[in-house]
Amino acid sequence: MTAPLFFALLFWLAAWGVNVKLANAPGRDSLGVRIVVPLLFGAALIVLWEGLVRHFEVLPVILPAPSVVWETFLASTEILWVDFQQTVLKGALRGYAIGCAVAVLCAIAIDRSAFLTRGLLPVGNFVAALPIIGIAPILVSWFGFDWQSKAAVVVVMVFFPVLVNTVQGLREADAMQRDLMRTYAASYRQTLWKLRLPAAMPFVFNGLKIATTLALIGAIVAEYFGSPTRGMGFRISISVGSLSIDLVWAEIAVAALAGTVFYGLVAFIEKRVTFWHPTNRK
Amino acid sequence: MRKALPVLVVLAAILGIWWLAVAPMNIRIALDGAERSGAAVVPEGARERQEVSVWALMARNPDLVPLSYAQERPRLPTPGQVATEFWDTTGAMALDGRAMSRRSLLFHAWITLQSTFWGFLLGTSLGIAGAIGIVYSRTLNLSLMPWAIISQTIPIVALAPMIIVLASQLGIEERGVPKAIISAYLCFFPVLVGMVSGLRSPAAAQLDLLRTYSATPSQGFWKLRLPASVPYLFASLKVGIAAALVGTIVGELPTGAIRGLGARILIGDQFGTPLAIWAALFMAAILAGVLVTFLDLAQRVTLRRMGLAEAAR
Amino acid sequence: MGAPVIAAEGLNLTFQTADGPVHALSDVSLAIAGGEFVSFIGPSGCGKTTFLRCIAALEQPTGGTLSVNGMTPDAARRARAYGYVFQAAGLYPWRTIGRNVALPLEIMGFPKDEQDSRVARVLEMVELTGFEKKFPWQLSGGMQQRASIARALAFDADILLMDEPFGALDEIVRDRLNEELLSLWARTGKTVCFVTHSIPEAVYLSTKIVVMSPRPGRITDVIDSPLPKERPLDIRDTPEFLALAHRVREGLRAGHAYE
Amino acid sequence: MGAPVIAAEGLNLTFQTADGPVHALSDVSLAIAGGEFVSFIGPSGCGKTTFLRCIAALEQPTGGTLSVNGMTPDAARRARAYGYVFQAAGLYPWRTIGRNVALPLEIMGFPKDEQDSRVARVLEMVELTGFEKKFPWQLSGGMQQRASIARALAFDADILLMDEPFGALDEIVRDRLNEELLSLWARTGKTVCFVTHSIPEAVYLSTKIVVMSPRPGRITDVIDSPLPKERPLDIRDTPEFLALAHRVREGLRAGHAYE
Amino acid sequence: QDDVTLQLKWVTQAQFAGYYVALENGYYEEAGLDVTILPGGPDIAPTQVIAGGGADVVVEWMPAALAARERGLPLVNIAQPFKSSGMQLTCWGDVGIESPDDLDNRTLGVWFFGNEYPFLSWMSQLGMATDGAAEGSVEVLRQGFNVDPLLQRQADCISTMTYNEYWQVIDAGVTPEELVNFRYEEQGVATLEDGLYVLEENLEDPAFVDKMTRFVAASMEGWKWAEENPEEAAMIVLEYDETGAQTEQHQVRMMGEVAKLTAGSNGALDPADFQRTVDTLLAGGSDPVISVDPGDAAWTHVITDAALMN
Ligand SMILES: Nc1ncnc2c1ncn2[C@@H]1O[C@H](COP(=O)(O)OP(=O)(O)OP(=O)(O)O)[C@@H](O)[C@H]1O
Ligand SMILES: Nc1ncnc2c1ncn2[C@@H]1O[C@H](COP(=O)(O)OP(=O)(O)OP(=O)(O)O)[C@@H](O)[C@H]1O
Ligand SMILES: Cc1ncc(C[n+]2csc(CCO)c2C)c(N)n1
Ligand SMILES: [Mg+2]
Ligand SMILES: [Mg+2]
Repeated sequence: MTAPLFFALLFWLAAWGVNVKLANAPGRDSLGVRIVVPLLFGAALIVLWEGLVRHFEVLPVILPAPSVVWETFLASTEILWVDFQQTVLKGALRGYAIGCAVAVLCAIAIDRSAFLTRGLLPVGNFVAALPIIGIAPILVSWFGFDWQSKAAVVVVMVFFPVLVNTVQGLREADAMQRDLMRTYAASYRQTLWKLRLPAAMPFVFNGLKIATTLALIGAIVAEYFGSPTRGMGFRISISVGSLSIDLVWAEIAVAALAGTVFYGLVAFIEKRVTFWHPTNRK
Repeated sequence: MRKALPVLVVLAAILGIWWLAVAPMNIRIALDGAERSGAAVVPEGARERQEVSVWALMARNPDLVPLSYAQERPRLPTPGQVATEFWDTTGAMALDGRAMSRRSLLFHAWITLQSTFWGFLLGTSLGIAGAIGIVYSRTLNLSLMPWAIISQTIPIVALAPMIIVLASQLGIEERGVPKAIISAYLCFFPVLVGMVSGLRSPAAAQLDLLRTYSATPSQGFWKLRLPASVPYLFASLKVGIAAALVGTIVGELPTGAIRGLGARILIGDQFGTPLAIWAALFMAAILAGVLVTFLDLAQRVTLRRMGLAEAAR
Repeated sequence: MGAPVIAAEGLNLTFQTADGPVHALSDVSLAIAGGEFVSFIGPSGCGKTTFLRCIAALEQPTGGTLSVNGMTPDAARRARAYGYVFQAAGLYPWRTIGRNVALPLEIMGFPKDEQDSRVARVLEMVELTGFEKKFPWQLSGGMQQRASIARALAFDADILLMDEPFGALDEIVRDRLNEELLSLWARTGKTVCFVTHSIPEAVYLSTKIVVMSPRPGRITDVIDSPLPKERPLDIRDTPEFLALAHRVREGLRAGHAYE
Repeated sequence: MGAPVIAAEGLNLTFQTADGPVHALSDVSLAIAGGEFVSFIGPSGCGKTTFLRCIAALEQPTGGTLSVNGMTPDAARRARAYGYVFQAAGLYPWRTIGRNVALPLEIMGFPKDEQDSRVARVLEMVELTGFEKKFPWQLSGGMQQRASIARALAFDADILLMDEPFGALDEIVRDRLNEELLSLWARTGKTVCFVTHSIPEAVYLSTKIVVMSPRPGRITDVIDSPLPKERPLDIRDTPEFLALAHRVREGLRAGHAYE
Repeated sequence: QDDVTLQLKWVTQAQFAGYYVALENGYYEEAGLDVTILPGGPDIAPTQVIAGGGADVVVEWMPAALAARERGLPLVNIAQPFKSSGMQLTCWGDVGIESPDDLDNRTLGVWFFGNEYPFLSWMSQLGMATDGAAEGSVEVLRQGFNVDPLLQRQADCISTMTYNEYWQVIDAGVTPEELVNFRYEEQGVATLEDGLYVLEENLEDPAFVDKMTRFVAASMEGWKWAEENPEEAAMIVLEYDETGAQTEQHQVRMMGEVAKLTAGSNGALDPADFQRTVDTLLAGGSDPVISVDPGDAAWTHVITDAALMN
């Protein structure tokens, strides 16, 4: 066994040991442990990766070592930032915002008609299960090369999960709570604002969380079918072509980071908004 | 019937909107074509028309609007065109006895289905194993769960070429394997999440009951946690199979367009035959529908057998 | 006692279900005068809830007539004649106790400062002053139930409909709430319809006890209580009380087939 | 009466929670002889469940001693000394009634034919013969609760721990089950620890009533019942019964601080 | 029988007819080779595949191969069946483009994935920047795999191959008169396309050299046959197209056009062409593909010499 691999395995074992200790110690539910344990786990994975790459002398054009990726990352922050703006800020976020807003509004509109709800829910459920990603080439040809087509792909991808979840959520207020509103002779709008929307929030956020990961993947894949000369999908694709696999990994790291932050943000807002839900009560 | 009617109405509405959208979507290329073959088009010249909105073009060339519905390479095909193309590459070929010819969508659906199946199998096994690990080990719970979420934010397409190369380094030449791996990658997450909630679904009192019997952990798993998780399992399997299908198609798009629906979509794009893309998309939709319906049936049968179907009501 | 506030004549209600029709109420006639405290008691499924829901216009009878304050139940609902207290407190978990109690006031468009003063007043009535800012789940079951009573009282409806409001509480808390409810009723003079499973509770609280029996749901006995309006808790150990309880139990047993 | 089957001496249990320690049990001493029927009554949160869970070794006391059959509770648990009946029937919905009752037998490795004969026997005891093949949801709440009692009886544990088993049932069904439980106890001679919120229930069933009070959970009164072993339902209208009930109520009220 | 795996640069089409013909007509078998042909795709970099050991020999364009070489993956050109470049920029005539100078301030579709280098060289030669439509600069789009951007006028010009995309534009109903083509050959920025590349280290193994010699000889035989029998060759290609989406008409025409590009090559790389490619790439604008002349190590005649002997 070579030194790098030996060290990597050792680090792995040590990290695992520490994690086992931490996870079963009295303070195991503290925020600190919740952050440190996964970080240590991730660090161990990266060290193991580095060790394996060094030990087997894997060609950097196939799988670069994390250290190399890190150097590339530092050296290419400008490119990464440009790509991040194009793909995440313009394509994914705008598409996400539009798609989610339209889906929630549609859900509210549909919800007034029991007939529409009964018709659209199965259809929506079905469409949500479809490989929508396949329409990326069509939407790129419809909406052009810039972020608009990426946003369009994202809109279509996030629309149905959010719609279905919201419609589901709007039905969530239980019969007794609705009856209560009836005994007050409350109007439709009052019932919607004061009861059904708040009660739907856990479901809406469930949809919104699913949508975050879809948004990023959609925006990146759509760039494969045409893009300006910037964007994460663009960069990943051309970097594979020129064997700059280290840059590919740097982009992947940015995507994962952006995706995690995005997801975390939505989850954070969810905790704020649905503080009252049993899963969030302290 | 009471259930089907609203769905049919919604589907009819969707078809109607689609059909109406064909005219504005295709009017430009329709007018370009008409002009080339000598028809009088207002305004003249493709470049000049670029400046005019599609609605104005339709209003000023009412006679030529029907041409939008008869384009060979439409931006948006009519439902009829898609249906015809779909039938030509499936049913018609099957009637000819060429169902499994390479030109038949059935053949490609079969290829995609196989990868989906293996990916689903692999992803589900990983998801279930992961869930068991997470439920039974605090350490795994704390370390794995955040990374499972992060793993889903990685653009899997970016990994596709590397998966191919790594697979071939490990001596796997078959290109179906990378597809199945990508498919499994997307499939495992919903199964993991669903099974974690499923395995954790037994109430504290149910667990305590087993403790009063001083049951072993494995008895607790087989007699309580596993059966209790079955409804969750099926719910996540349905999401998982859909994800596996998406994964396979994403895997087929860029990684060596050889066979499968994703490859058809890619080739349809490359050779400018939109009808082929649409037909492949419909095939993918049908495949998804069939797979989910199949699991839904399996769910109903299993839950009824287990007496859980009515209990849930 | 004047004209009946609630008058049911030959009321029928049949639910159409997948397993065939369910006769929830069959030929129910009852007159309730203003200011009465009426308890409904009967085994599970005998239609107590259904009858209350009919009064509140949450359910549409399939036969017979029902009038409330001389109008249809639905007109009475629009005139906001009811305060309804459900078995579970049913507070909205995303609103504080204060805002939960203010909910009907918001809906009925009371001005903000009147909302505040009314909330303060009814919370005091149910002894929850100081808990305005808490969320429902931070309170015990008994406190939640009192908050839901406060909510029903806030807009001063004449008729209080209460469907097993104390069913989920333990006996001691329940005793306490019973005492309070009684004094509240005595103070405000509201008409109260009260569903319960507990014989002592029914006897302790009511001026009139309606005993029901299932399949189909009908009234088997209506007992006017001879107990005085002033009722300390240990009235429950008096022979009058016990006799009344015995009569209710017999009425129940008669109508009750073992499942 | 021989040596106590369950003996607690100065038992303490403090839960460490986010809001600071909760004293669920404080200095609880109690001896229960073989064959006794002991009821625990007290307001919500006074530690009744916690005490039962300590006996069943589901909770670890933080102070004092507790012995069951002369061993530690955990050793007794391993020796399968307990049948535990929870408030909710807690039947596994994917098992038929028969297989639910067989669950402890499977786990304890009884041979198949003995499982069958035992299931048949205990189902007969609780009058559920013929329902083996039904799923729980096909039975009423009372029947489910009887099945869960059958499950606890199936493996013939000496000690039956019952935590509000009838809390969710209506009064009439409850009466019936009380009667049955009593005759079952008389027949089998098991030691029963029974938690309830209902004073009549406690008085009707028990040879010994333990009254508890909260914050911190402790025993305020232990009442040995003078009632005969043979108890028809209308014993509840006798003066002895009422006196006993009165004493329990007073004990409860004394220990009960308004929430 | 020796195993050989060939990784193509793109999907199965007449662009690679010679190899499919050699396979179908048994030329490989006669040479004692068991050849597996792997089609490419948008995300398949032949260079990466060969680095990972997924192929013995790849079809690649020289710019990408030289770029890989600079990144530490020593690829060597062992044969060059394509003599001339088929790449061109196809523009609408009606927007007023007649000469390369008219490209100023236009939107142009370009292929990336290692295929953009000739374009960048050309632009730097024209003194045009590529950072957005403006005076003295062009807006560059990464075009996808189809010609829609031109048809829908999202771009004024797009990259096409003489044997493929150009004809798709024509098939869409556009007449050749409406179009203006700038061939890279004619602009003096052509780079060598579709050569065969192997890993340098493998060439030290005489057995491998022998295997490749037989492979190149058989492949060239295939190419020759394909040039002479374009229709049959196209049918063979169709036979091997597993997607079943290619059309006969298109492949026959493609074969005809490809034959024009392979004409004049006996398989051996012309060092002058090599040098022209290197010079073009070295001139490649602000961010050139290769920064140093790779020298003659990047190609060898050893295999073609031996192959052409017999
Ligand atoms: N919406 C409904 N659809 C069909 N049947 C119903 C409906 N609501 C109630 N029922 C049936 O009507 C009968 C009376 O129900 P109701 O809820 O009024 O009984 P209850 O006396 O309140 O019982 P409990 O004490 O259990 O609350 C029952 O058999 C019940 O199953
Ligand atoms: N696992 C636990 N962690 C923290 N506190 C607990 C836990 N279990 C019980 N408690 C607290 O201990 C006290 C006693 O609880 P216990 O469940 O024994 O009461 P109880 O008498 O059974 O009440 P109830 O009649 O409501 O069932 C309560 O204040 C309760 O909140
Ligand atoms: C991602 C990607 N984009 C463009 C090309 C360009 N290309 C090289 S050969 C060829 C076939 C020509 O008909 C094409 C289109 C590629 N290989 N990969
Ligand atoms: Mg009811
Ligand atoms: Mg308890």
